[in-house]
Amino acid sequence: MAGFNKVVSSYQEAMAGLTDDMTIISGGFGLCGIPENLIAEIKRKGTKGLTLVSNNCGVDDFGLGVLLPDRQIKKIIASYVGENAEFERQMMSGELEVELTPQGTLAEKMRAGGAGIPAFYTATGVGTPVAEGKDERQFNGRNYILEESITGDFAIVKAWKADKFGNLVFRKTARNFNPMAATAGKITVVEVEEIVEPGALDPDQIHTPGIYVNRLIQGTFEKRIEQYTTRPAGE
Amino acid sequence: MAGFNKVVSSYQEAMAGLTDDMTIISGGFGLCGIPENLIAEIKRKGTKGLTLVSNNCGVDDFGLGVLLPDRQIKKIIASYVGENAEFERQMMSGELEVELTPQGTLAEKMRAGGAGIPAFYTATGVGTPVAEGKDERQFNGRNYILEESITGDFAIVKAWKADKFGNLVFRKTARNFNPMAATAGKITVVEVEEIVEPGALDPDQIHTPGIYVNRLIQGTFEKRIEQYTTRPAGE
Amino acid sequence: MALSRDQIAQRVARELEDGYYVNLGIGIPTLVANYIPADMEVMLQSENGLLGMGQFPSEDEIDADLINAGKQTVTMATGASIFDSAESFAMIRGGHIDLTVLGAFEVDVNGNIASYMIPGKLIKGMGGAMDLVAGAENIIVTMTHASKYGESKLLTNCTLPLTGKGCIKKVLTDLAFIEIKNGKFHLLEHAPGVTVEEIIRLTQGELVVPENVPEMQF
Amino acid sequence: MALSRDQIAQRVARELEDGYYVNLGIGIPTLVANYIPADMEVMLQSENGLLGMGQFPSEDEIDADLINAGKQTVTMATGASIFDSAESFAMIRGGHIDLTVLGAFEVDVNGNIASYMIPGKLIKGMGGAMDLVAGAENIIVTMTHASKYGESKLLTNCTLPLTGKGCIKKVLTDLAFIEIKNGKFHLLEHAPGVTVEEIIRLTQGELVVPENVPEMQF
Repeated sequence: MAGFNKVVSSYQEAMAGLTDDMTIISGGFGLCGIPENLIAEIKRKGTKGLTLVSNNCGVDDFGLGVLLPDRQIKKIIASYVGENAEFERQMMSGELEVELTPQGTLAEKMRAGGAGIPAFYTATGVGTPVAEGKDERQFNGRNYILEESITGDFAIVKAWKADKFGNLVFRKTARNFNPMAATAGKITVVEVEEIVEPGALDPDQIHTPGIYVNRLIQGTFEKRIEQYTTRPAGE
Repeated sequence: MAGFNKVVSSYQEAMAGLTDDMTIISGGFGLCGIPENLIAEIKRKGTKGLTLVSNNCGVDDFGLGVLLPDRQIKKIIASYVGENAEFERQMMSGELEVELTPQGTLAEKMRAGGAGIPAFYTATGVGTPVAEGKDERQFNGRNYILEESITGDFAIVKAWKADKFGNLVFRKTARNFNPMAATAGKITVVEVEEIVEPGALDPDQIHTPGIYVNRLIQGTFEKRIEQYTTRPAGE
Repeated sequence: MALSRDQIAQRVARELEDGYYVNLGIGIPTLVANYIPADMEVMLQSENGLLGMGQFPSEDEIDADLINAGKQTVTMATGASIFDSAESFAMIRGGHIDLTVLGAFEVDVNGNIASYMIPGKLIKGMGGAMDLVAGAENIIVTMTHASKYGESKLLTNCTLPLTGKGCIKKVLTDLAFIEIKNGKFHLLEHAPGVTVEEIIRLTQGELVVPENVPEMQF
Repeated sequence: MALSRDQIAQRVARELEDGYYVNLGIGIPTLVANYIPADMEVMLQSENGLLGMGQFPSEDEIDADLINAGKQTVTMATGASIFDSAESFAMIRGGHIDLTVLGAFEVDVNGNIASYMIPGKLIKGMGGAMDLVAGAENIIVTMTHASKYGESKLLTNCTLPLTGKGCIKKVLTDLAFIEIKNGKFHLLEHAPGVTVEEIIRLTQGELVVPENVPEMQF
């Protein structure tokens, strides 16, 4: 009897059921708080024709960028991309479809997807290329466009700690898109640095309740830093 | 120089600027997590013609119910009401306007108000009296109605702890509507059980960032229990 | 003989599955918690912001900051989590709850439900019920089959203001377990000691009765 | 003489007020943080989920889990809070930020701004810029007044795809501080050593020049 124990024993098991042409929603901002090992498993599996929903697409050899060389990504919905050469090449040649979405709209689309809200109005993007083809409407004298929510066949999430029931705690700005992604996957897979027993986390301090989590695995993480900035010693 | 210190020294100061015919959004569920003393101050002030947005309207002598005898409330937007005789009397006689709103829609309306989202679609209420006069639209073959957001001239909130910058932590189910209310007031006033120095709260564990809070006051609370239910000893 | 409130709850509990997240409404649905099989883990959601509702508190555990959606003092189960009302209804509206059990005044053959208002008489509001019926895939309505005056509550068309439209597929009454599909009621089980004839007599909406109607098991 | 990047930042900093919550974009806006007056408290928001951004870390404070929106390692100031991206943009979209400073390629007399895309050349995306310009009441755009080829960036109509429509009221360039209202640019201040004639020459959109144009103070 499994009860609420969401822990799986391998990355293969974690991503089981992922097939070609599925949609995956990923947490992470830049290389911070990305589900490194779940991405690596998708690369290993060689799944193709994927639609990725993620704020960014990693760099050439890390993050979602590793799915580019084997042309695993068909389309990406993101707010800021092109931090790697192969991405630019595939985008410019038309091999990779890119749907640029404002960062806040992207976050809200994921949240709405998980929350059963099919669409919402926002002022973001009014009068810009983002508004093309979208309903526009006034509220209190201001124009807003209608944005539809996003859900995925899978969501891949990186958290800091979890209990076995899948209750999640994130650490610092590695939280970013992860909580919304967690709510928006038909199957939500989470990798964490530490798994604790149920009851070990303060119920008041859980960022993502376990109800959103289907599979949980403990991993080790490289946590690559994109912009290594320091202040001079003694300042 | 005040900087980010939101602490005020009296309840009069906390509710200064509240005038007749304003809209107030209140946190709380039943009598749990209600801003007891801020409500008492509104009673003391005698402000009239108020529109209240709150999940419930208290009981005869506690919670928002105390604003009924002096006819301070013109209209209430709530999901569940009538737990007190005076409320029923005023509603039935037409002295009090009541806009019944599904609980989840109410919570989302407050959140949307604070988040700059003027309206969202929900399946809640389709085909019911709640849908009357509202836009209806299909997404993926299902019908949804358009619900508009709510903001208030004031929001009144009860939290457990706060630092002086107004970063808030709630306790157990006294959280309920308070975080959304906090985001949706032009002036958000918060009363808490304990005020600590900035830096004393873990930044990862703050439920409501101080940016939403305008005024902060420490109070003492009765915390009345509505349904006192226990299990037999030894069970 | 018609089922007691506890027997209704007991039968509903047989629909539970291990690992289910469940929202139980006020009244009979609340009693379902007493019949969760011992070899099964079920987590109760309370829409005021608690996942993992525990039993009622002992006198010295009472905490005014910890109540359920019925405003009763409760405790937390191991592995519980607390969240705000917007998150709670994101969970509900987003279809993350595996089973919702709630009461009703009336249901009809099209899966409509009326449960929150009797015009001119009871106008307390819908609370979270409209969100629950709109958000859940799997809902069981519990109610008495007919009023004490013998008026059926299983109708061709609901007469009271609706809580939700076309969202109910299963009804458990004191007389029968009924499925709603293709615009008809379908009799699945009869309560022990209750005849199929009595169920037919007290069901106003069209009722499909198979040749063999099994007796309810507990 | 045209202002340096640091001087632009320094002038922007004079628009700060005590108790302001501020979002600073990448590039020149980031430098504004270096010129916050010592007698003033200002809290910096980073849209990846941090309110209360501190200085860069020392070598031994570096934390891969703590970056800003420019993906640089940072620290937290006292009283900081962390939240997810949806909450971060709720804050931005809901108008809770007191001042937003960001760069641009072009602005025009109607307050339109183009800052995220040069078709066929630079297609990296808008990041949070569209949300920031749509959500903020008080925005200062910082940029050079003209390209290195002398082409004005203050136009009658933006030529590049817009980031936002009708949302910019203040522009601080290396030559001037300019207000946008009623479909015109209005010259508020000139940079030290920069003549009003030069500003007029390098401003393509209609520019209203008052009789006395004060020199910028730092």
